[in-house]
Amino acid sequence: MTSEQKLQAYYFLKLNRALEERLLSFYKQNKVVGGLYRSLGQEAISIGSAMALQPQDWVAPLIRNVGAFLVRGYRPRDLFTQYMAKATSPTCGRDCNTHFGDIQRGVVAPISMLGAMIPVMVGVGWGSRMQGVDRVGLTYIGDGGTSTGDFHEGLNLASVWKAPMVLIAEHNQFAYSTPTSKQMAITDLVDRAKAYAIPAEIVDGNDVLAVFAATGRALEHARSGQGPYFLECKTMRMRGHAEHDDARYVPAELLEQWRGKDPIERFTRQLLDEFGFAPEQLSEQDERVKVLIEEDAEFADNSPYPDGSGALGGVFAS
Amino acid sequence: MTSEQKLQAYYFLKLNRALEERLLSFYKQNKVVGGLYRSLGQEAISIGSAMALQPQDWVAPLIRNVGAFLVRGYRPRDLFTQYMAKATSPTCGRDCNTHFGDIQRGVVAPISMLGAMIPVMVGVGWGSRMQGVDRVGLTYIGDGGTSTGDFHEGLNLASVWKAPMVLIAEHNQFAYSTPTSKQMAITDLVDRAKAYAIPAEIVDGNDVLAVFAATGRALEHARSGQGPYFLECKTMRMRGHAEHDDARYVPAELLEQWRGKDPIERFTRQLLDEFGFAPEQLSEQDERVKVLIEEDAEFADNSPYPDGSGALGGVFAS
Amino acid sequence: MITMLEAIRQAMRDELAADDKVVLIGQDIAEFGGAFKVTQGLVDEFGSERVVDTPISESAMIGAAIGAAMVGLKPVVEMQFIDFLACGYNQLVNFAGKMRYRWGQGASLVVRGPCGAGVSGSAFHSQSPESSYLCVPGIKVIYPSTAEDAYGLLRSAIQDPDPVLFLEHKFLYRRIKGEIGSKPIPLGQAATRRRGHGLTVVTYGAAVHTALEVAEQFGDQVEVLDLRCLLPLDEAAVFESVRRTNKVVLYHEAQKTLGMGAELSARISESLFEYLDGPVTRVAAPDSPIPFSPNLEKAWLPGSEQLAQACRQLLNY
Amino acid sequence: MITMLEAIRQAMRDELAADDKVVLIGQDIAEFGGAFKVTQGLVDEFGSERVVDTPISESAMIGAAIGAAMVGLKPVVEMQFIDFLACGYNQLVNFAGKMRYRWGQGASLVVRGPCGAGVSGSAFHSQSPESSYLCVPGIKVIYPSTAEDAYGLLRSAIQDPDPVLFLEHKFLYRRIKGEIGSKPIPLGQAATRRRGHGLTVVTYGAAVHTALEVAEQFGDQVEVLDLRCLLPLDEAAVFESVRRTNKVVLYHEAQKTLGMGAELSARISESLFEYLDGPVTRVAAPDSPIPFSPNLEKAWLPGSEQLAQACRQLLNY
Ligand SMILES: Cc1ncc(C[n+]2csc(CCOP(=O)(O)OP(=O)(O)O)c2C)c(N)n1
Ligand SMILES: Cc1ncc(C[n+]2csc(CCOP(=O)(O)OP(=O)(O)O)c2C)c(N)n1
Ligand SMILES: [Mg+2]
Ligand SMILES: [Mg+2]
Repeated sequence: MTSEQKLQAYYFLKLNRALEERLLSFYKQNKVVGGLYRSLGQEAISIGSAMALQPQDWVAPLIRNVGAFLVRGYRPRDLFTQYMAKATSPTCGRDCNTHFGDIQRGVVAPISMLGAMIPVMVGVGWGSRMQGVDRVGLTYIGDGGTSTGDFHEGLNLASVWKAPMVLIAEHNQFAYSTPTSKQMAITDLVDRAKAYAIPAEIVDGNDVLAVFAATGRALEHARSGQGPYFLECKTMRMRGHAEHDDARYVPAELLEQWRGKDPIERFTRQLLDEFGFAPEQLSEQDERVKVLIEEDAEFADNSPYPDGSGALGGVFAS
Repeated sequence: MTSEQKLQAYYFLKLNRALEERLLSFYKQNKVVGGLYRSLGQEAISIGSAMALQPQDWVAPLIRNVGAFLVRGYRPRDLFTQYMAKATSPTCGRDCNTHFGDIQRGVVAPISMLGAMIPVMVGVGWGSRMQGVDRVGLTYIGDGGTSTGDFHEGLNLASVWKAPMVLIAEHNQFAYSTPTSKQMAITDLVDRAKAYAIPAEIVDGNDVLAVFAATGRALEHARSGQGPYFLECKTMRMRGHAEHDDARYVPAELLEQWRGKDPIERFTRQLLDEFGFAPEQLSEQDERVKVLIEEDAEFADNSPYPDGSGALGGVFAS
Repeated sequence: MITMLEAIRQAMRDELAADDKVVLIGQDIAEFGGAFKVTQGLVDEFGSERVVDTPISESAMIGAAIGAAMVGLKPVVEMQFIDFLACGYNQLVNFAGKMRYRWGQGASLVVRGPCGAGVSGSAFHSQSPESSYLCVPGIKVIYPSTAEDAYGLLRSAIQDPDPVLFLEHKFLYRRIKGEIGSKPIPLGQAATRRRGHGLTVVTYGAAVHTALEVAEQFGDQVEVLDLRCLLPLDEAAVFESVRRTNKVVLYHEAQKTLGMGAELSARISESLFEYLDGPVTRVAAPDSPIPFSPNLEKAWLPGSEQLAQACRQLLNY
Repeated sequence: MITMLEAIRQAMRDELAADDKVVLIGQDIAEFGGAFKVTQGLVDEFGSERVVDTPISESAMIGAAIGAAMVGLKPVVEMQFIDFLACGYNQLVNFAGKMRYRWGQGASLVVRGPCGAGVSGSAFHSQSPESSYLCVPGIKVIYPSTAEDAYGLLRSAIQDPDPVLFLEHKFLYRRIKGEIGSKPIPLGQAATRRRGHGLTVVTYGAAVHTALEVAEQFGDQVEVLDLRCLLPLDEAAVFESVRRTNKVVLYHEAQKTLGMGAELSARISESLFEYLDGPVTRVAAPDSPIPFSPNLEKAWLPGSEQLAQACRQLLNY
């Protein structure tokens, strides 16, 4: 990362976290419709990986990949209004939380069924190459999501077609309440990639620089025609599955252990101690974050709900 | 294998092949309804593996596992009548070819969707253990079938549940017209098993003794509570996908190369040269085969077709 | 008085206690008690051998349940949301549903889970999937509207020798309370929830409650028949009622096209042509995904106003 | 005169030639030409970049087609048998079908393949899956009965901006011949195959041919309307005909319960109540898997005798 990128990464990390903290207050005020899903402790993965994308690349974020939306140019208001079911949301209130996207921006809206994005992003990469377009498709999967049939079919197809596609597996130790040990008999998700001869790396998911660098390598590999690439980002889900889940099934020591590895604190220390940024440079970014969050929170809060007439139509083009 | 078992294996191998040869004449006489799927060159896999089962174990044969039915006590007539759509078939004409089974005999009828048997046999093994019953579930999959979502979900579940289950992958180089190289980016199916930490072995699928021994080890492993086991039997499909397929996509040299490895010729030579059986001992078995095939062929040929009234009812128990 | 959710749990508890072949299979259903806490506490009572967590593998869950059923267990599979059953569609429809017809061996298993809209679950946590499983052979479909029925019908479903899809409207889980019995309720019997002589509203699931509300407005005009089971279907009860009232509104939350209403309408037309004093009328959801935002969802849902208008129109016909 | 199979191939050939965004995806469809040889030769004409083999992964095939559609391709996915689409059910129904409504982006793709019974394919190579995809929103369903329609409708399907399921009755592949046009036929227009004034048989797919045979027996009594497209549905044509004949038989090969006949019956009842001179009648397959042995299959199939009897009965009503 250049210095500029480092500041940018810092900005996005803080924006991601501030956004979710603001969402949390909305949630407590009963202004969030449905559950609130946090990426607390995992922000470096979405931001490091999305920052490695080229403009022409595409990404399909899942529910904890708020950061990828931000890097791709979406504003906090887009997430606020989605979560708050407002008429001004990217889906005009038709769908929830991170279920939005835009072909123009190369962002694919996920469906809830885990694993389903993988074959779709294989098609995005493969279909682009068919048309002579240099484009890699990036998507994410949780440890739990690797147990789905679509994970297997998608990666196998990607490997056979040598599709320019990168899959980032966020190994955050839990799938809802299910620890990885009850989800699979292996301990490293990279072992899944052996079934497809897809090159795979384990990455420290709490290190935004490591994620950025690894994703860069992965994208390069995919872009060069050598086929898909698999990254396992080790991390920890620092909240419940959603805010309504108190996650008492998570051992306290495990949480404690990971609390010391917070990706934002860590990167902040690095910026100051290792890379010689001045505290003011960071607080400048903090200020930008604060202003934007407040502006967008207000926008969302003041936005109207859609009226019922928006419910109908639009299933088919004509 | 004991001497007795060796003779038995010889008998079943010859029975399997003779059965299909007889089916082929029926097919040429237009007496087979639908396609005829051969196991030519792969007989050692079904027979070696099924012979390793204990009586209480269960097996779910696929379309090329005619031999497993025979070892489990089904008669050639059962296959003849199934293929000929006769009223006397195990399904009374309701389903085709190897689509039959019987809980009493521990044989599960397959559905056509490849991969689907795997989770089901996981359930058979797991469900038996739940009830304190010592029973392993055995099933098969083709190289092509390993690309299905059910293969992945089933094996992953088996590994997490440590289900007493054995999967035999018949790597016969083709899935219909698709060579393994267009089906997957790996060359050995055992690499698939790494995704689940399931112990796996490559076996010479044209060596009935090797298959028997390996399946024995696999069943023992599963039976002892250590979970599933995966065997890759390398072999070659020596005919088209079905008899209507002339398989011109198969390189002639490949076929030529494998013709020298015929599992029955090879085992016959072993029996005579290595294990000291007398030619008469084998011709005695050949005679048994001949008599049974003729008796059952006649039975099937003379059997009536079901009349239409058999089409209705039986969807639910009541 | 217990909630429908508790009634469902009690049915499983009683079946687990009565028959050691009954096992529960699902994601996060053991210690965690399930996403909706339906199975809460059952692992403590019956052990982790009988209340079993699974990976996120709907197809393998159904497949394994089929295999377990073959060896004599009676598996009850929870879908975290019934929408995810779409990922196990092949196993349920092609394996479980066709087994008995093909080779005489059935699979005694239940797939159950929360369905239905009204809680801003959006497109993938709100679907009413009954049509998808009724338009293929071999799957029984149960859809209770009361705590009592949820209890009694689930017990019957678990004891049933064939595959049963048991649909639990999530909107009712904690909103509906009732006394439950202690016995199974036989499958295939509709219940008249309100008597009327002007027309019959045939409905099921959460829609029953809306129908009863609406019926109130019409004095003794509107009869409300709760199907309770969609397959086996109590056609006789539907026909008996329509023969008396001569008019019928078919009311459900699922998509209108090829919904249960279509099938009932066709059967009524075929059998009761001469009894009908007005067009068989459907009130059901539009043929679109389910929107998220409350106003949109409300507009999407076939609500009391729509039903009342259909009743009014038909009564005046 | 070419067969329906050749017409389907020609439609793909013409679309491949006209639009370089069109690609074919399927198992064994390239060099091998597909299990039924529908795509034979196309790989030689258009190259292995545009006629692409896949592993046995129906879900990934549909998923990849969705992704490819998003980046501007127009994928045509062959199912070796349409029954195997059950393994890709979630991708088609939940991803492709709901995209446009949810976030405004549709997937222009076709899933096509052989369906239907009559060739002793047994339970997993004979199904008529239309109901499974009509009872959820977002999937268009086309079901041609002639070579000409197969050609013209497939071209329209490929050009269509939304997901289309294109059903090819395997019994017709080589049994039906016809002249084909050179242009797409717009979706959503039924065709009157025979005029009559006593009743209308509404049908589609292979059943059209049986209906025409049966209609012959009744002189100028029986009108035969071929839907051609099930969604978009030409409701106007159905209504127009029934308004004239006042009686209708709904005839299809798919399971009766929640079949297309149920939906049509409901719509006719709702809209044409006062025009009906006899009960709306369905002739369709029993609610069971499809048996293998020819006699059984014949008894299972809703055949000409059943249809003739239904017509007789209704004409005499
Ligand atoms: C096919 C499918 N089954 C079940 C669910 C319900 N579900 C939503 S999130 C979740 C846990 C996901 O765990 P993981 O993949 O590890 O992602 P994480 O939440 O840890 O980021 C489950 C089971 C789903 N979304 N899709
Ligand atoms: C899910 C699914 N998709 C497609 C098919 C059609 N089909 C039947 S056999 C076959 C090839 C199978 O190849 P493989 O698994 O290698 O087994 P083999 O025939 O070589 O024994 C295919 C594609 C199927 N049966 N199931
Ligand atoms: Mg996780
Ligand atoms: Mg093979």
